[in-house]
Amino acid sequence: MNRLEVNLPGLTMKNPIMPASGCFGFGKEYAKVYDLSVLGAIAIKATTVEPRFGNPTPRVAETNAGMLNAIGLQNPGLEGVIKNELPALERYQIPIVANIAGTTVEDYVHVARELSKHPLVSVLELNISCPNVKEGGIQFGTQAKVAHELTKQVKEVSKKPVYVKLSPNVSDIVEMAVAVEEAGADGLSMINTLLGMRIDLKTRKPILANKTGGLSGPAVKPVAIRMIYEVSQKVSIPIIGMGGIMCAEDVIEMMLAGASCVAVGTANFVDPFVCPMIIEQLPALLDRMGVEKITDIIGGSWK
Amino acid sequence: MNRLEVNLPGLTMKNPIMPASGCFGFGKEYAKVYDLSVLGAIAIKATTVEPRFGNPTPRVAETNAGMLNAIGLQNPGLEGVIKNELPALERYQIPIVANIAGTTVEDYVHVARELSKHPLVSVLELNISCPNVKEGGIQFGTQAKVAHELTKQVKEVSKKPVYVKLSPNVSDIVEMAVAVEEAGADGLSMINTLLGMRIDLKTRKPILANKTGGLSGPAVKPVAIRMIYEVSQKVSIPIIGMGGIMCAEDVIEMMLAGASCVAVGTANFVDPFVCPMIIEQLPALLDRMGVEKITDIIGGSWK
Amino acid sequence: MKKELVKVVSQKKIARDIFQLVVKGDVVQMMTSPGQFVHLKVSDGYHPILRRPISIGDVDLEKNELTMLYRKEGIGTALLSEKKPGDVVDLLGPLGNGFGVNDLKKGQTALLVGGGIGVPPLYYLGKELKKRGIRIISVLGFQSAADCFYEEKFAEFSEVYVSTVDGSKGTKGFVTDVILQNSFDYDMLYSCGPTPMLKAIETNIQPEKGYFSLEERMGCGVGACFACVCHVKNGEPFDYVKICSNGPVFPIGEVEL
Amino acid sequence: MKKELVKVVSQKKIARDIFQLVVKGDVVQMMTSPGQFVHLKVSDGYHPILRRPISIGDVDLEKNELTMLYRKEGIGTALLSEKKPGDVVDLLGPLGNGFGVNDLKKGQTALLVGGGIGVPPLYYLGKELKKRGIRIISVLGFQSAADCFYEEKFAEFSEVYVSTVDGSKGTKGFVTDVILQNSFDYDMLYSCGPTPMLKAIETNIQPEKGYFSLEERMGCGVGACFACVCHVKNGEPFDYVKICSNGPVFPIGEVEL
Ligand SMILES: Cc1cc2nc3c(=O)[nH]c(=O)nc-3n(C[C@H](O)[C@H](O)[C@H](O)COP(=O)(O)OP(=O)(O)OC[C@H]3O[C@@H](n4cnc5c(N)ncnc54)[C@H](O)[C@@H]3O)c2cc1C
Ligand SMILES: Cc1cc2nc3c(=O)[nH]c(=O)nc-3n(C[C@H](O)[C@H](O)[C@H](O)COP(=O)(O)OP(=O)(O)OC[C@H]3O[C@@H](n4cnc5c(N)ncnc54)[C@H](O)[C@@H]3O)c2cc1C
Ligand SMILES: Cc1cc2nc3c(=O)[nH]c(=O)nc-3n(C[C@H](O)[C@H](O)[C@H](O)COP(=O)(O)O)c2cc1C
Ligand SMILES: Cc1cc2nc3c(=O)[nH]c(=O)nc-3n(C[C@H](O)[C@H](O)[C@H](O)COP(=O)(O)O)c2cc1C
Ligand code: FES
Ligand code: FES
Repeated sequence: MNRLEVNLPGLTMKNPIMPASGCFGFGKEYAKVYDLSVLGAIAIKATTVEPRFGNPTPRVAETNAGMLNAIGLQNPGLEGVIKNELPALERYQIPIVANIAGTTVEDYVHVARELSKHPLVSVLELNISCPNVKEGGIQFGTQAKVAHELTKQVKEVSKKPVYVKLSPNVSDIVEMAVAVEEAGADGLSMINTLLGMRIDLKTRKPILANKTGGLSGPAVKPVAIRMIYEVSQKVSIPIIGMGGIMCAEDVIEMMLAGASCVAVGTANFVDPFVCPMIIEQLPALLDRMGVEKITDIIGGSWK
Repeated sequence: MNRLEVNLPGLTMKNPIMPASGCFGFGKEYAKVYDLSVLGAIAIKATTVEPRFGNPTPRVAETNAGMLNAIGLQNPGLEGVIKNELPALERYQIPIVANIAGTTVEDYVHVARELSKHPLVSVLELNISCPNVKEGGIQFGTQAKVAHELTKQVKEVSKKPVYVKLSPNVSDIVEMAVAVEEAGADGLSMINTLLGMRIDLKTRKPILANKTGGLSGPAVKPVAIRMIYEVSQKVSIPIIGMGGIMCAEDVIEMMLAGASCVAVGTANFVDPFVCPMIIEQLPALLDRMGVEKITDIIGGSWK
Repeated sequence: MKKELVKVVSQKKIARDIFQLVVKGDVVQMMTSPGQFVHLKVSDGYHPILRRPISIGDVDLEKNELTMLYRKEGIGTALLSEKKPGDVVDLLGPLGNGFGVNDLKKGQTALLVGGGIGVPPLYYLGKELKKRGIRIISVLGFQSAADCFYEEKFAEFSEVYVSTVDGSKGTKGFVTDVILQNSFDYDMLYSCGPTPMLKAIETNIQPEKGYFSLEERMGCGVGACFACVCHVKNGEPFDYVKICSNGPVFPIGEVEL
Repeated sequence: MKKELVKVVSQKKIARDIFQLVVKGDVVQMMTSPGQFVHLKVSDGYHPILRRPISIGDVDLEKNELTMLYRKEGIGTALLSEKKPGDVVDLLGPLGNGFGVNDLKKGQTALLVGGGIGVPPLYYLGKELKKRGIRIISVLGFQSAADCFYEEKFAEFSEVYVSTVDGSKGTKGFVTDVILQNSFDYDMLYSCGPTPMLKAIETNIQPEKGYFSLEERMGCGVGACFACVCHVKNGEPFDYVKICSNGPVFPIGEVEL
């Protein structure tokens, strides 16, 4: 028996650890650092229809126990991802979570249809924190109806299970989660980054060229835990938990809150070996807690 | 000329520093630590109609660069505050910000009417993060219409300027701010705490007896800065900024974002002398920045 | 109360996870009431962000030295245990109200009951009571022999009884077992330890007079944040005391455990 | 690339806010390409959370020692400046691609142009070029005399010219003034310094061949986060290079400054 194994729709993972989308590129950089086949899965950087350069630099800033980023979805576009990025991941024989983004429903549908056909893509992860240009810049991720509709349309074309990645910048996260579950989502990813800003005292201007950015890292973990705790009690689809995971203890805390597996983002920048390190440490931690299989603790804080 | 002086409706402050509501009791504890008359103002703990015990303990938990609290609005009630708490503050000759809370509109209106009559109360600060019992537990602070209506009714009875303290747990902070400005608010306080949770690995349960709590401290500062930056450009009433202020540099950053003065919360627990220390350090910092009057930097990041 | 950067004089492990830390500073002159505590900032940064309450274990007013005894529990006490002689620690204190040391007359008997890391404040208390000519019996409870500490120090001023849960030292069982078995004669009971122990004392021993010292997670430590309240016996539902500023020591029977 | 806890050998202030830090570790064996950098974790906790990119200033492969030169700028470098001999530093490296040291033939001339804290990587480069029999001219620009460092070290292998903005040492003005005034004869220009300086070189000096080393705020330092990109000259609008993994050194004319 593999006590770390977790099974989610479309994701058979030998352990509950995957790098988070946008924090691991398309894998090839970290592939030079360690053997990626130890990972439970990999979530690759958001893919859009066309190649994008993203925002001007500076694109990162630091905060207390966290960081802000405003990369702006830089990526080589659907074609580039399929041609140049995905093939290199085959050798690791682990599930691939393809994060997709867009500015119109049509964008999402197109990328979803194409990427979900790819044999190496295990599931789609819908990044709904992007502004919907057609609806006047409101975010797909902050209005339940809009998120519901988007999910439904993506589900209709996707050959693979669809996870919706929720934005924490909402008044009612449960409402959002229920709306996308009702639209047919197979799972949830939460949380994406919190909107934040830092101002430089010398220049007196925002540090990020984009002004605002997404806050990630340990600072946001309590918000992630709270949201996962609330949502996991109200939906019956599994949650990929993320937000500030730095060590094995954080993984357990998030799974106790209700996540079925986790994604590690910012921590990769602090320590490129963090994912294999956590995977290695988990069994001893389970022993100390007297837990046999890691799946036994999912939602343990409220079950 | 006093280069630290700031003037807001109802608040003539010799410097822009006040302790934040709930983090300074009714002043008497810190009065033993230093002379409160050095402060720009004091925001006292939320007052409700009746005395309240609040939530069961534990009521605080720690997070990376932050803390969670679930005090539950413990306070001696309107009568108790007027009789036993306010009189002791007279001797300091500084403005008093009376934070008020309730679970129905009637509660707020009653406390507002009575407290605003008190000669020592300079302004009211409406804490709208409490659940509205009548409307089924939704928060006054997460629905623009509800917040608008509450503000309007409080304004009708208040003899003093009314500041509305916004919750950051919303999809659209600008919408909330504009809604209360249109209802006649004289100013805004932002931000209240972010909803969060911590789970204890040993007990496998939430640390707080109340399960969720409000996140404060340096962890939330980037969220506060972002919201103040966005809101200050869209309203014409002043903002009392708060969220993670620990030092003089943080004060400047928040005022550059658009706050007209600031409140210091969690930092008091870390260092009871933090408010006088910041006040003392501000002039030298202004010198280094080549700023004459502190009011010159308000909104400097976007003006 | 004062805030001071006190200097570490010595740090010693004296039992399983139990450390004895001696610091030096002018603020020690104010620490004359056993049962009070200090609030320590153990890191330079904000992780952890809050101070840690630690009891005054012993005081040497001539040398300006404070002794603290603590258990390495979580991140805060782990960081504290890394402090070396010469390092400084940011100390706020003394805080709260201590035990009534003048309630007994010369020749009367005090029963000190300490559980685990509740033992420290009773040591300074015992020394002060001794000075006043009070006879002292000490009952110290631990998990097992490896966790025991300060037995010989308490022997300096009292008859000492030890209990361990696993029976590896002294009486097998709890402090209440020791007290019931020995049917001590005493005028006042002073106790500090985990709440279940205090509850057991209240229920099974029913002391007529005495003091309990309580613990709760704290924010400010000075009475301003309402983190550490507890209900008052026979009070209104909204009546309360703050453990940090009204306590941590309360007359037995005053607060709900 | 490797992650290693390297040991501080020495730390010395060598000019206003400029420190020279020598560390020792096996990873140094991998540092054979001047212009590469290392990524340092300067705190144990998460403030600051990100690593700090610092250039390889010099390498002693026999002693396994790496020399870094840095300016105390903000919180990260301030923490770094507190490290003492014997302390360890978490180092990730070497990262990125260095200068082409084999582009010149023996007897040809290299012009090294360094501005402020852009000087360090040129030192290791100069030493390596010297080994290959290249003639070297160095132009080092600083704010003022108090900020100058390593002039005498560069003199070990090159003709050195210094400029200061306030004229307190060497030529008054910028590195470009020195170059224009002296109309040096050189085959290759190697430069590292603030972007405005590189731009001025590109515009006013228009070197035919050479390398620029660029800086940008970084996240991962290994090419995974897309924090440090810049546009490519004459490329599509979405074409880019990453400064951390494709750079930090680029052939002049390849990227948009
Ligand atoms: C008045 C008073 C006196 C005390 N005296 C001593 C003493 O002399 N020796 C000693 O070893 N311990 C004492 N304690 C308990 C001590 O404060 C905690 O063990 C310590 O705070 C744990 O911190 P940590 O970071 O190691 O543990 P963590 O579990 O990481 O702490 C997390 C948070 O919980 C709080 N916390 C955890 N346990 C307790 C507790 N039992 N009581 C209050 N807060 C807690 C911490 O302060 C911190 O805010 C005392 C507590 C109080 C209230
Ligand atoms: C490839 C490369 C090599 C470098 N080599 C050196 C060197 O040898 N010596 C030296 O003194 N400095 C060097 N720098 C600049 C150095 O990284 C920054 O001065 C340092 O990160 C500032 O950190 P801080 O915490 O002191 O400043 P802060 O201003 O507090 O830093 C805040 C954030 O901004 C980033 N940052 C600030 N300035 C820069 C900058 N100029 N370039 C990139 N990121 C920055 C920091 O890494 C951090 O994430 C190099 C930068 C790069 C990209
Ligand atoms: C630099 C950076 C880039 C990111 N890019 C993406 C992205 O392309 N798509 C996405 O859904 N999330 C993206 N995220 C969000 C992360 O996947 C993750 O949800 C978030 O960072 C919280 O996890 P963490 O605290 O472990 O970093 C990005 C985060 C960072 C820091
Ligand atoms: C222990 C505690 C109690 C609080 N009580 C109140 C309150 O009664 N009313 C209120 O409006 N805000 C209350 N707050 C919120 C603070 O006033 C402030 O908005 C928030 O803590 C952010 O500032 P900080 O990061 O400086 O603490 C409380 C915060 C804390 C930490
Ligand atoms: S800890 Fe703040 S009131 Fe007791
Ligand atoms: S710093 Fe992450 S890609 Fe360059």
